[in-house]
Amino acid sequence: MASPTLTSTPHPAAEPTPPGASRAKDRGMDRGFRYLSIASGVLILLVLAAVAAFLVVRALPALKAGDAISQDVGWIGAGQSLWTVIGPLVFGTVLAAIAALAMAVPVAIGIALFISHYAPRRLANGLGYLVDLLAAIPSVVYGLWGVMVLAPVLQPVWDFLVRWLGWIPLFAGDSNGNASNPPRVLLTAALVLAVMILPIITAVSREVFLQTPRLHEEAALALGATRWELVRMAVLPFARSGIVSAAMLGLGRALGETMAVLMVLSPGMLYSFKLLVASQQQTIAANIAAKFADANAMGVSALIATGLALFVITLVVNMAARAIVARRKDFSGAN
Amino acid sequence: GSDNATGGSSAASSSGSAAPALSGTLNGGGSSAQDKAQQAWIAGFQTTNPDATINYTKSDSGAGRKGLLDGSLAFAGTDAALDPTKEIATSGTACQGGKAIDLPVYISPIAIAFNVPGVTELNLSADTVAKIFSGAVTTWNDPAITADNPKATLSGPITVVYRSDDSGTTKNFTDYLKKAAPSVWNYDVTNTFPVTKDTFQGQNGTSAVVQGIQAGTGTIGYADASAVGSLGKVSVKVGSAFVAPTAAAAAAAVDASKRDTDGRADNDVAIKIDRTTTAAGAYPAILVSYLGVCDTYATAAQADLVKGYASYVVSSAGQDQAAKAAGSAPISDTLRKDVLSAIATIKAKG
Amino acid sequence: MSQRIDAKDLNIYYGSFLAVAGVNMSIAPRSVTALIGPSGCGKSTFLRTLNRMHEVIPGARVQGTVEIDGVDLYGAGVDPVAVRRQVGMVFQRPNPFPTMSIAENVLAGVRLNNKRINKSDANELVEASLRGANLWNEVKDRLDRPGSGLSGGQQQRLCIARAIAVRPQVLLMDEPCSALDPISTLAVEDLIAELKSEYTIVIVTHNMQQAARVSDRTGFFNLEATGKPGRLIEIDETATIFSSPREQATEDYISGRFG
Amino acid sequence: MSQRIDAKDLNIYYGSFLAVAGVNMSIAPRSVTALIGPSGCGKSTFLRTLNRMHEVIPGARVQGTVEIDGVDLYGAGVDPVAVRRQVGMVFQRPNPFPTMSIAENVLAGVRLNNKRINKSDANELVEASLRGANLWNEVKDRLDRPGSGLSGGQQQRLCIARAIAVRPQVLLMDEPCSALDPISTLAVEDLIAELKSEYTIVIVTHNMQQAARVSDRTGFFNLEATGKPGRLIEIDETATIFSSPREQATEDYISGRFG
Amino acid sequence: MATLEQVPDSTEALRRALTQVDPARKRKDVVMRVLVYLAFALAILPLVSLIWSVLVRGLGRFDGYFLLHSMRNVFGGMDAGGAYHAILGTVLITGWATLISVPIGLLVAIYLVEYGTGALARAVTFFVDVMTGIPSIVAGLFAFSLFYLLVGPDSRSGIVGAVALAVLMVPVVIRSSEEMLRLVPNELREASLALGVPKWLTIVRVVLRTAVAGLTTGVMIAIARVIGETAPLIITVGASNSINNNVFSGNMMTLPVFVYNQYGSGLVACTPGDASCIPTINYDRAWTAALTLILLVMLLNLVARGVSRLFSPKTRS
Ligand SMILES: Nc1ncnc2c1ncn2[C@@H]1O[C@H](COP(=O)(O)OP(=O)(O)OP(=O)(O)O)[C@@H](O)[C@H]1O
Ligand SMILES: Nc1ncnc2c1ncn2[C@@H]1O[C@H](COP(=O)(O)OP(=O)(O)OP(=O)(O)O)[C@@H](O)[C@H]1O
Ligand SMILES: [Mg+2]
Ligand SMILES: [Mg+2]
Repeated sequence: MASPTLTSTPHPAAEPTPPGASRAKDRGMDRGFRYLSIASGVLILLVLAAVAAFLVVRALPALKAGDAISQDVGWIGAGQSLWTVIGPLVFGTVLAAIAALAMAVPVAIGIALFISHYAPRRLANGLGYLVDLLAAIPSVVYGLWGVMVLAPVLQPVWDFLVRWLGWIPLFAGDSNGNASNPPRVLLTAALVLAVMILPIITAVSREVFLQTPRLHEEAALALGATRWELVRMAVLPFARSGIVSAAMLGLGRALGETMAVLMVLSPGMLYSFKLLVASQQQTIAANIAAKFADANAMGVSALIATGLALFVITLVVNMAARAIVARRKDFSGAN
Repeated sequence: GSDNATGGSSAASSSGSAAPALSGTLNGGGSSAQDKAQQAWIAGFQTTNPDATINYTKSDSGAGRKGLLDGSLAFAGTDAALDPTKEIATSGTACQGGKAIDLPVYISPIAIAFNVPGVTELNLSADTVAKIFSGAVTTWNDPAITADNPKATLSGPITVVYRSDDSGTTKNFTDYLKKAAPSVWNYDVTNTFPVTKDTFQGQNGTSAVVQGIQAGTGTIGYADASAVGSLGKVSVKVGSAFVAPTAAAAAAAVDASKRDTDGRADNDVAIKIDRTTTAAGAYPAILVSYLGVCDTYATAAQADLVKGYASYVVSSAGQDQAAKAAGSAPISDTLRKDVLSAIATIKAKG
Repeated sequence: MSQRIDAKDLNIYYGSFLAVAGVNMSIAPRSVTALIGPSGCGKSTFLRTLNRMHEVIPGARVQGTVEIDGVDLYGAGVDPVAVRRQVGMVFQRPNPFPTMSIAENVLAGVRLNNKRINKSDANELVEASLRGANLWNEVKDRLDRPGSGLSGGQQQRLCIARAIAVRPQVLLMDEPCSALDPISTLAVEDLIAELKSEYTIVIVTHNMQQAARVSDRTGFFNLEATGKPGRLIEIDETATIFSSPREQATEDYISGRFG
Repeated sequence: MSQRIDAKDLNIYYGSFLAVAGVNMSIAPRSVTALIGPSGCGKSTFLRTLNRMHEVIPGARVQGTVEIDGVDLYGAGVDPVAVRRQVGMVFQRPNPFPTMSIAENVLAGVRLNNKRINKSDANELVEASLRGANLWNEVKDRLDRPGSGLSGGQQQRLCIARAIAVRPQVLLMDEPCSALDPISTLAVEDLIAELKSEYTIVIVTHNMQQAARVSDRTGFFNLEATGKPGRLIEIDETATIFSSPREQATEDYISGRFG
Repeated sequence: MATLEQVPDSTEALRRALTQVDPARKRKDVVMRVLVYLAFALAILPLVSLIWSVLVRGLGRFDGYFLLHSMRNVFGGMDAGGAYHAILGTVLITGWATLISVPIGLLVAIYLVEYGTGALARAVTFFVDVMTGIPSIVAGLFAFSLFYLLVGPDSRSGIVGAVALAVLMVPVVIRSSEEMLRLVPNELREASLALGVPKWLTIVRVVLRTAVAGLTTGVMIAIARVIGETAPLIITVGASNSINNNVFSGNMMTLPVFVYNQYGSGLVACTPGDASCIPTINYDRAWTAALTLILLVMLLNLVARGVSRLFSPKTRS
């Protein structure tokens, strides 16, 4: 107990207001640290504003150019303006993303349920890790795999779809009545996208499923519910909004994905619902990557304008996703 | 890590050349058709000049010309000569008060490649090619095709694979179709392939086109002959014979063509390709690709580097290197003389 | 409607951890049995073995037998899903399904087996169950409102209504009042007294006064030290346990010397 | 080492919610004061105002004065950091720093403040504090092992050692035994009895037997209804409170009629 | 009430009631179980196929030579060339992106968890979420435009790419750090504050120290998220065949762009009989580089796990 720092404890009466230099320094550090962290928070807002501002500024020339733009930008046809090409691009982007979502969501829910409520606990962690691994694979590798391994496998499947389900507009064939060969079609790209967004949807829904209050699960079980009835009674209703937001997050990812689409899809600029015919649609992100290298000043401006459109779309989707689920309460409450 | 990937030693390979080795970095870019040849030239040039680094960013001709004109590239690879009024006239800023010039360095046939099971040889007339690529002929057993290929068993729908990005290859190919099959081909000559049909597939870049042709069945498309690999190549009707896209046939077509002098300076070497030639053994669907350079550079070092590199590219050693790597046709000695004298005019500012 | 329960030589494990050891207990039909003991002694664990809810926890298992009217719940061929219909359960914290209305909550268990229960039967059942849980008068005007809008005590009685709607033989309650205010607690205690005439009831409580108030018999669980298994120290008439327990530990516990 | 504490007209708010109202209390030096009352009546809230830990919660604030030997803790220029060095605190759940060894945990109050302390002083301080917390013999061979490896009761005593290592004037304890088993509880209760000779101790407990065992004086908090503020109903000698309280509410509470 | 099943009135009836569940319910349970298992199998299929393809096609060239040599002077079908320059570029650019984003991200997380209240904190939280959704190509465009204004048209360099990646990384770092900081029990903060430790020291010495394992994992996750980005790097960094270790000037190669470029180079036209020429060399290199990239990501994962194990507080007994 002979420590000098401790024995120097001042007399009680004087103590609660010790003026010492070190206290003043501590207070200064306290304030400095606080301001530093607040400044970082503000910086984030500024960065986001800057992203939007730069995009708008660089997009303005193309937006103002009207149909004169087609003289400068090769991929905009004569007499067309930026607006006439943004339309099909937005259409293609949304169509690809929705097709991907439609394939990914049911499977992702299945996987998430498997991990959260069906697989033996010990297995579940490992399996969860395996699915997370899918998320860690770079998109360019997906592109490579999609175009060189997956596409050849899909050809007979797409042929089959056109043959038997061709009466559904989505699965209509080309004017020869076939699925395009090779299958560089939207559905192939969407399938690769679906595999890519699977992990994120799975991860979020798994998280939500695992958060189903034990109380509700036990209530269902105690009423004599089977595993599936438990899921339907307690898990799914509880997780509904979580699933929606997971899907929206996946949608956001799919909207912005570039390489896989660039490598897999044969592009076109049409408002076409044909998923199995090539050269019908193109996505904004892939179009930027494809056209950016050889764009002149106006071309870059036009591409940035499409990028702005993409930014706005993903913004809306993500905001919607966040709005649907009120953010989880703080974990950290004490007492 | 090592930049010496080929295991060569710089001393050994520079022993032959008497000229002092150059140094510095040169950024070029553009035509993807030239890419394979450029890689070969860069390798050869860097071996003799180990302190020099040449970067060639493959994108497309438009990007190369754009880069040259906005000063971000020191040289461009372009499949079409610079436009005298639109481009050369505005090159003053980027070229330090001088102007941009064209140097033809790479002559290559554009192969019309196909992938039809069991068929290795295909003969087509220019009209038939134009019909296929305009969508007028949609099946392989169309009489227009079978007439020229009595022995082949052809059937099934045709999938046309084209370049979806802006490309000099497309421009040369559509130029060929317009001039050689004027009655069938009604489209303008453009960098962007003009026909869209739901049996056509656009692909982004030369190799994607080739990949697309290869991955499908009943496909046909056009690409620089150097890139098509083992795919079947169409022999086109010239005069009364069918000519395959070989280097020699391409050289013959260039020999049959004249220089383009419209509004161009003497040191601007452009070629007006004669697509309708009937010279024996000439393959007119060719692409003449240029090195776009400035005739004035900011520093002597840069000017020397450009001159050194361009000279190496057109030298017979360089042309052989390219022929080996990319299957291109070496330029003729007459043309080489013109190009070398154009290169000699490149200088530093001031 | 009510059955006799016999637990014999029951050992209850979480994985390799023996949580409760050697329980022998007989519970008479139409009676209320209270289980008391310090925290962690295994009251909840034991209770959950009576309707095989214990198995829901990964790695949890049971040795020994639990018989209801002579049928071993853990015997071959017995389906846990069916067991839980016969032995209902009410939990510490009220847990109505938040996405369902009050009426739907009551019918939740019935709907599982009988999808197409017709409307008037359903209404009858809802009313009967809610009356049984002493809740009918308070909620009859808002049967289609969410169950989560009720007060804690009402929610707990709703959960009891839901449990008795499937007409179980036995009703298990794990500290049903510990999250409730005194008034709600009273309401539930009254309800237990009424239900006794129809069901066999086992209730876990940490409140000795409550045990004394509601139960016919009381069992005392204890554990020697953390890590050791909990044991049933003694079980007897409630009056006996609180006035003259046989064991010293019981006396120490009820006189507040620990826990 | 110990001080007198006077709370005067203390109103405690969470934002605009008045959690505790009008507390007047005097605490003698070198005594143990126990605070009891039903859940949510504001015992913890009041305790935390005694070392300005209350302020840590966003929006929380205080009206009135708390004086330690006549110095108002909430007076102008008083640094909360300095206050907390004078008034130590032990929490409901033992919370040793998981990244530190036992010895480091004891020294945390010194070390975290970036104070230099030489090795032998440090060793002395560790031993003295652990002896003070009745823990020395149990852990002296493993001072460099993680503190989280100890049993709950040992962890709690480690936290007490950590608190007394900075030599506070007053020691506040918020239900220090509620997460402990009976044996650990006893050890901590014994410790409190010893510490009393050096420190002024205020302890919150939900266990009335414990209050009766350890404290000299007992204060009873209550609240009329949820949403209303908690109030100090009465404070008196412990013996008096448990034998003949002045207020009916107190009597109801200690006889187990609610809570 | 007539619709309810019979009340068992004997042991036999009870036994029946305890052993029989409505077969329709049983069937449905089984069907759903099969579907759920199937969904999982369906997800594992592409993963296995992908890993298998990459291994089978990439292992052939995966050796020391490939890892330690660049592509300088390599052309045509030459059996030469490696990805050293691309690995270096990826490491440098991601490293810089990390250097930029981690301090900012960590400070913002600290702000949100320890200080944030009111409108600013809500705005930051919301816009961080929004930022998570920025498409990578848009981030690339942003960095490109920014440096275009600052440096001019010839702005391509590693640092531009690093800025683009940092824009993508920051929200991930914030999210995961925030989560990790919130996991630090308030009890520890209070324990420290109650000892008279000022808040900033509490944050630095207790909160960050306790969370350090989780924080590292979060950073690794963020790195893994951007290390495979291709499109923004094509726009901002370009490509090169030679080693360039200066992120502030000149094109650089990165592994994903290397994969894409090699794929884009396509088949080589070899003169028949030329044994030194490999027609598929470009695809081979693409697959090997893809394998390298995946291994790099897995390595990061392993490092993260190791670090997390090393630093994680010893859990309560
Ligand atoms: N899910 C579980 N996994 C492992 N051990 C458990 C689990 N649940 C409880 N235990 C252990 O089993 C023992 C008995 O716990 P149980 O919850 O049955 O006690 P209890 O008497 O109900 O206590 P309380 O009064 O606190 O509810 C304890 O040691 C506990 O730690
Ligand atoms: N962080 C907080 N924010 C807002 N209100 C709070 C907070 N903490 C406690 N309260 C409220 O203040 C009142 C008093 O709570 P406090 O925790 O002091 O009660 P307590 O007597 O300690 O109860 P217990 O015995 O359960 O610990 C309660 O109404 C509670 O809801
Ligand atoms: Mg319990
Ligand atoms: Mg409290």
